[in-house]
Amino acid sequence: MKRLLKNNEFTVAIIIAITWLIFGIVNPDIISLANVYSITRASIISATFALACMLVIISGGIDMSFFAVGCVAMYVTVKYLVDRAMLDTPLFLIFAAAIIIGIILELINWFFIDKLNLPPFIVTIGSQSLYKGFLLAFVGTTYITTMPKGMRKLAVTYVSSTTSSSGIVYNLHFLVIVVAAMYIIMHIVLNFTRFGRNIYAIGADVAAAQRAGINISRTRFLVFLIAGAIAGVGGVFQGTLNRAAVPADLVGQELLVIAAVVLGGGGGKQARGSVLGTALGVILLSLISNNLILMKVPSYWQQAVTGIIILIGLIIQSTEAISKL
Amino acid sequence: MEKPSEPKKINFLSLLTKDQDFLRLMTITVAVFVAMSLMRPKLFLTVNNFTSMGYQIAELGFFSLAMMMVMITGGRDLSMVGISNLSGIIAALVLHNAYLKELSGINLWISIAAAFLIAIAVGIACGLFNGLIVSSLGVPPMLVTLGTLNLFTGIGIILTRGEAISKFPAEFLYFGNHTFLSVPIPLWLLIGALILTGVILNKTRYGFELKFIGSNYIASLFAGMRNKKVLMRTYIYSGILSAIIGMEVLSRTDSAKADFGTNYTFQAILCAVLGATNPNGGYAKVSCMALSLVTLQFLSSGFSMLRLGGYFKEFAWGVMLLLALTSNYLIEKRKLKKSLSIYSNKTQKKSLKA
Amino acid sequence: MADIVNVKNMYKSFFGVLALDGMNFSIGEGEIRCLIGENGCGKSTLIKIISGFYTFDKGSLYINGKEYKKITPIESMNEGIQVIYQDFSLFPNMTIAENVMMYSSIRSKSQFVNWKNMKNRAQETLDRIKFDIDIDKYVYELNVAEKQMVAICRAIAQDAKLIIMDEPTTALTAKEVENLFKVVSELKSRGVSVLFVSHKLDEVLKISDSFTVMRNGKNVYECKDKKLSKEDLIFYMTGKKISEERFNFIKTDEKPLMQVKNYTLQDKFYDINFSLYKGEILGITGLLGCGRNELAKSLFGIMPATSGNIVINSENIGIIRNVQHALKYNIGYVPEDRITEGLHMEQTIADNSISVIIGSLVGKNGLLDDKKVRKKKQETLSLIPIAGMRPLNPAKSLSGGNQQKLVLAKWLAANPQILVLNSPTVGVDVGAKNEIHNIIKGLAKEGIGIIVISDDIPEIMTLCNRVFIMKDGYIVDERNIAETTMEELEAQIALEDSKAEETA
Amino acid sequence: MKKLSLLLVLLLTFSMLAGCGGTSTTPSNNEENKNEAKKYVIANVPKMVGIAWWDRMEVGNKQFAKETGHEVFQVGASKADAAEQVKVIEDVIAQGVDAINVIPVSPEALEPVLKKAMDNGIVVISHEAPNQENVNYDIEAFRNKEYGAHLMENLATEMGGKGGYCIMVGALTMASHQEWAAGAIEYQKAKYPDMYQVCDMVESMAQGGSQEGSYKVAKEVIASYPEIKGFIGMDMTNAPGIAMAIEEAGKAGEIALAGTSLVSVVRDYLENGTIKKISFWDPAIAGRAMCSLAVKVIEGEEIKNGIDLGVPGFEECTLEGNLLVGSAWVDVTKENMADYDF
Repeated sequence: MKRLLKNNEFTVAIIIAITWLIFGIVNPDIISLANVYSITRASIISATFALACMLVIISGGIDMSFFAVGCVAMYVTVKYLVDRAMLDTPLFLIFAAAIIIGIILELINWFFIDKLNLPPFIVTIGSQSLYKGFLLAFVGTTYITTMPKGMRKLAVTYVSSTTSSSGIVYNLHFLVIVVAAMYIIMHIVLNFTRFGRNIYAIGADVAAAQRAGINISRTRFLVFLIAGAIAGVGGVFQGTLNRAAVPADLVGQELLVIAAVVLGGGGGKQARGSVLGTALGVILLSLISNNLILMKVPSYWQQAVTGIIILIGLIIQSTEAISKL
Repeated sequence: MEKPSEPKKINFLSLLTKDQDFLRLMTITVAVFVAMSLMRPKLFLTVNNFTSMGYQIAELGFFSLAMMMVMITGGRDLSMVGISNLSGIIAALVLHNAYLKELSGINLWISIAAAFLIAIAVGIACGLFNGLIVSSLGVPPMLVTLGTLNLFTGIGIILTRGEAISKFPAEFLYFGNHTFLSVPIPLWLLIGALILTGVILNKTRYGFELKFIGSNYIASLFAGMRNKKVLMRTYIYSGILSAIIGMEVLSRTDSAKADFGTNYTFQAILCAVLGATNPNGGYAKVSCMALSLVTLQFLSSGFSMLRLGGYFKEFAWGVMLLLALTSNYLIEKRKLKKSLSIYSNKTQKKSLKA
Repeated sequence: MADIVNVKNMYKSFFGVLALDGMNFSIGEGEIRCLIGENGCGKSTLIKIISGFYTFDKGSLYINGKEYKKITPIESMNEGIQVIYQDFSLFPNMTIAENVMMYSSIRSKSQFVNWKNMKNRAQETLDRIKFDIDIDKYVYELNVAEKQMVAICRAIAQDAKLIIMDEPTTALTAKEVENLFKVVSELKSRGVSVLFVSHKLDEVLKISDSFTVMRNGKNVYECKDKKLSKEDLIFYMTGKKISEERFNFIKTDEKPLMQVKNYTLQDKFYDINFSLYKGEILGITGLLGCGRNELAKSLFGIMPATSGNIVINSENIGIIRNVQHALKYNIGYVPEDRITEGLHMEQTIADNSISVIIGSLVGKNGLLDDKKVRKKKQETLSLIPIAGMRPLNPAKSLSGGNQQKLVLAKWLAANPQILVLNSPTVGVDVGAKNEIHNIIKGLAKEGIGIIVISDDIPEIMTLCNRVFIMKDGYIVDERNIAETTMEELEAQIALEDSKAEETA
Repeated sequence: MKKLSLLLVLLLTFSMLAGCGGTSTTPSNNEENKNEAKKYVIANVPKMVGIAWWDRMEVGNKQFAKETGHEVFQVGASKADAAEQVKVIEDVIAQGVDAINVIPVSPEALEPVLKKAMDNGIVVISHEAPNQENVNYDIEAFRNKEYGAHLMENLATEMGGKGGYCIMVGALTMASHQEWAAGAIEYQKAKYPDMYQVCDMVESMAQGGSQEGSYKVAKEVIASYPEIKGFIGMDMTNAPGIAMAIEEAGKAGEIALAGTSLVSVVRDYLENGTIKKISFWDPAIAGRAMCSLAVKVIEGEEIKNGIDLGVPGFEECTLEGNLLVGSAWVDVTKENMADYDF
């Protein structure tokens, strides 16, 4: 029990429970299966990218470019297919192409960070600007709505649905399951494979990891490779759910995703980020930002309220941290 | 042995290496300047263009300075733009009133002065709020200021219902839209802010402590520095800079709105980092910042002249940042080799003696 | 006895700097060897070559009788060589079990982690050296001694034949050192060799079977028996005769400089009473966790006491509330940990030197007075000469001993009347240690009242004129150095400790 | 060295100051151009670049340039932000163009800089900013209130004149969206008393902008106010987001949708019937109209009521003060969508 209380994930879970409860008192609809479906659907994108971001953070770095990477991967792929009228391309090939592009872009980051030993924050700020600029300046700026058929089908694939008393249908989106699976796989990779443990090791202490015989460069290479792949997948998810390929759509909102990872206990000197924590962080932020209308918060007040809730969350977490001492 | 002369020589050498940041940036700046001048000589090398750049540079300049100061502590201030807009809005309420009442003469000037004071007071209050949370809770400043950005912007939206407040007395507009001694007033403001920040950073106790706290928080505590106070002051200073530029924007655009300049946060980080500020804290240089600003402005206006969209600019900024970093890496590497070989000569002599 | 490692006529240089200059070295099975030498003599290069992190230029390297032209870290580990670095190289974000099994798990080709198996094996290893702790604890929750035990367990877990320990006793208390030596003897009886790299000569003399002394990249002395005095060792290390004289205190003022009365910090220390005279060096010793650290910090206002009273120069000032308060009464504090608490490594040496007195350098116009700043920097840096330093280089460019001198210098600049020194020579090599001791004695002679907090008994013996022994937060004994011996003092501490165990 | 660096900074500052100083009279450049070939340089400054709407305007610009031989170019920031737009206009003024066609992000914020442009003898034409003061003319495809009312009419027809609806704007800070909304609400109150707003206007921007934001907000609105029967989406990205939310809630056909968008953006929803009708005006035509007007103004042609700008929808414009209004909105349904393939 004592260990549980010390646990960051547990703290976040409690914050979520309390927030949910308070929201539920104001509007009972918020505590319903329908709303769960709806929040999970709203979290798909940030959850996917948060996974990539978390991986990099655990390895001791930071990535500010994941949205740019995802957008480039998705847009370039879709544009290529649409321009050549290859709309029947199977879904897995689309994912494969986006993943490859994502990997290449993240490996450029890796090169600067690992090979040139440059600070990750600056490198990825630069590469974010570069990727986004490249996409819009040289690839295209148009909105593509004639998406490949596979993506269109994926967009309306649901696993389960529920109809609320007022006749509104809520669907559990198939991608929620995919994302959940990704989280589970990542959890297994991080906790039960040598590679996963090596990531934690280099995140905690590079010199010690080197002495332990861990190949730092290769581990980082794989980290960025996986992060790139996830970002590529996230990009395709974004295009799919949007049913349109919009260049550089999400770029500029990285900090919200990073905030989710950090809220979930990632980052910091101890590099104790966990998959569960990240998931909870994402859910917490989605919970806040997707229920304000249900809470009947006037639209003019929403931004201020979001700010206040983030601050309160931080304060609760920090008092937790203080009481730990 | 010629011992006395040796230290002097060494001092000079290490100074040179210290200032490599500056030289590198200078090279980039000159290169960009020459490139733009060659590509669009008739447009770029004109008085009009320089005046126009003079008007433009101040906003990013102020935000970058504010970001730089917070970065020295190892933090980031994402709420600057929010503070700037909020103080602009609150000052605008006062000024708009003055406009409606058609105040003139002394009454008008009193209300303009009041608007300035109120804006700065709002900046101080917001900065204080940030500083308090950051210094007392020990949570990552980036998250705190992300929260307060939402809060400050939100308050701005609540106050204005999202609409712009516009129409202010002409006397007030003068300050953002005219020149003094042929130099745009916003540029004077920026120069003032640069000098002031430079003085604060290099010539005051606060600046000294700021750099020390940024490079080692605990050791500063042990050296009797006033850590919390310094952190607090830094966020307040950032708030004041944001408030002043909020007033400048107010004057330049004759309006205040909750969502002006949202792009600046990111650009300011980029500019500060390009200007040799260490994002982990402890080191920054105002002269480098100034160069970085000028370079970005050259690029930005230059690209407009080349009729390339905003995205080319972003692309170029990214490329430039990475180039600067890489060159830094190469220089450091060479320096390391050199210093080691100097060292080797020395130890070999020593071992000969022994 | 077969040699585990045998190094012959080895050369290694970095960018033209000769680090190893014809080094010869060997260590046999079940041998406890001590490798000593001043900083920069090539010890760490030798270790890194043996453990595979550096290649060598010339010479030969035999490990377990097999010649290696080049050895990788993995090969070295496979040959049973384990290095325990000063920082232990543990991963704070992992549990003890995982840390203990980390290396073996990396070496085993398995790509998966079997937690149950790992825990079982870790527990077995811990049991082997009777180390009793919950293996699910995270390493960041452990204290230094526990961390070291974890590091040793990690080495044992891989059937190490040779364990190299870099400065193993630096952060340990006397009791813990004793414990460590028990473990080392245990290892020896199993045929494991141990190579100590240490500055603490007195301890080293006790445990080692043999010595190798290095200077300028070669071994200048090797000895297979214990008939070597500390003075001899120092001579071989430095090439100079260094003998430390005990501090000789002459009371100049009958009035105490500082009186500490009933000083108490709840849960840390209680009822501390003592007086400090001008020019006196007062030692405070005791085991880790006895409250000495907290007492030191509370005398400087970092951890303000909860009750008590301090009188300085007959002025009653109550509790020292914070650092600024301490500075007001000219109290200086040299912390234990230079890297995190003492210096600003990224800032220049010159700036570091004035970091304490920066407040006094503000001119009339509210700005720093450049002339004064420059003058002060020069003054401060000339207070304690540091050989070969460049004032505009960052502090991290200095060696450990010189860093400590810089810390001292920056405090001297503040003209303290009372200096609290917390373990002033941790991790500093013999030559520099001696220099620092002389500096401290010199300061006392100038009339500064000094409190030295240390668990290094020899250091206390040479530095102080009086010593207090703390236990469980109380001062339990006071001794006059002139009337006691090192053995007596050590016995006293150990005695207090065994009592504590009885009562516990 | 320190001194050297200081010197360099000073030098640079002075070179900049010197650049600013001196005589600021160099419009001679333009005059020369004029006499040479009577080819004008027109800068088009949209709210931002990189989205379909303004890309379409660029098409119109290019067409105009090709037809007339004048030089028209589009520059803009990568984000719809007033502060950035001011900077772009500063740059354009410094280049000494003959005319600026601007679509303000925030009309009020541009007044001072546009005044400066006009003081420099540059012709300024604005669009989507009927109250802009410091312009030669503002040209509108329609009256904002009428457009709002038109959207409401479309919605009401679909809803049968009954039930609750919700208005979504790109951002609460967008002036034209606010005006359309005001027009729509006014019209509804006067003509369809059985309709009502279920909630205040909502914005898609706060949720991350674009389509995803619109979708999330729409979904929340549907969940919060199950009785809702219709949406109006003002921003180009609102309609597809709302349509997606309606489809997912299983309410296609039950919840009506009217709004502004482009065919290329909502093609799917028009095809499958979730959206019956969208409205817009062709940015390309607006762009051409602006260029054409600019040239007329530069050449000193008299602008009077009923003027023909030579592009569809602007054949007979009404002039009110400096506001020139055409009748260029277009309704697109499944049937005629092929005609507006952009």
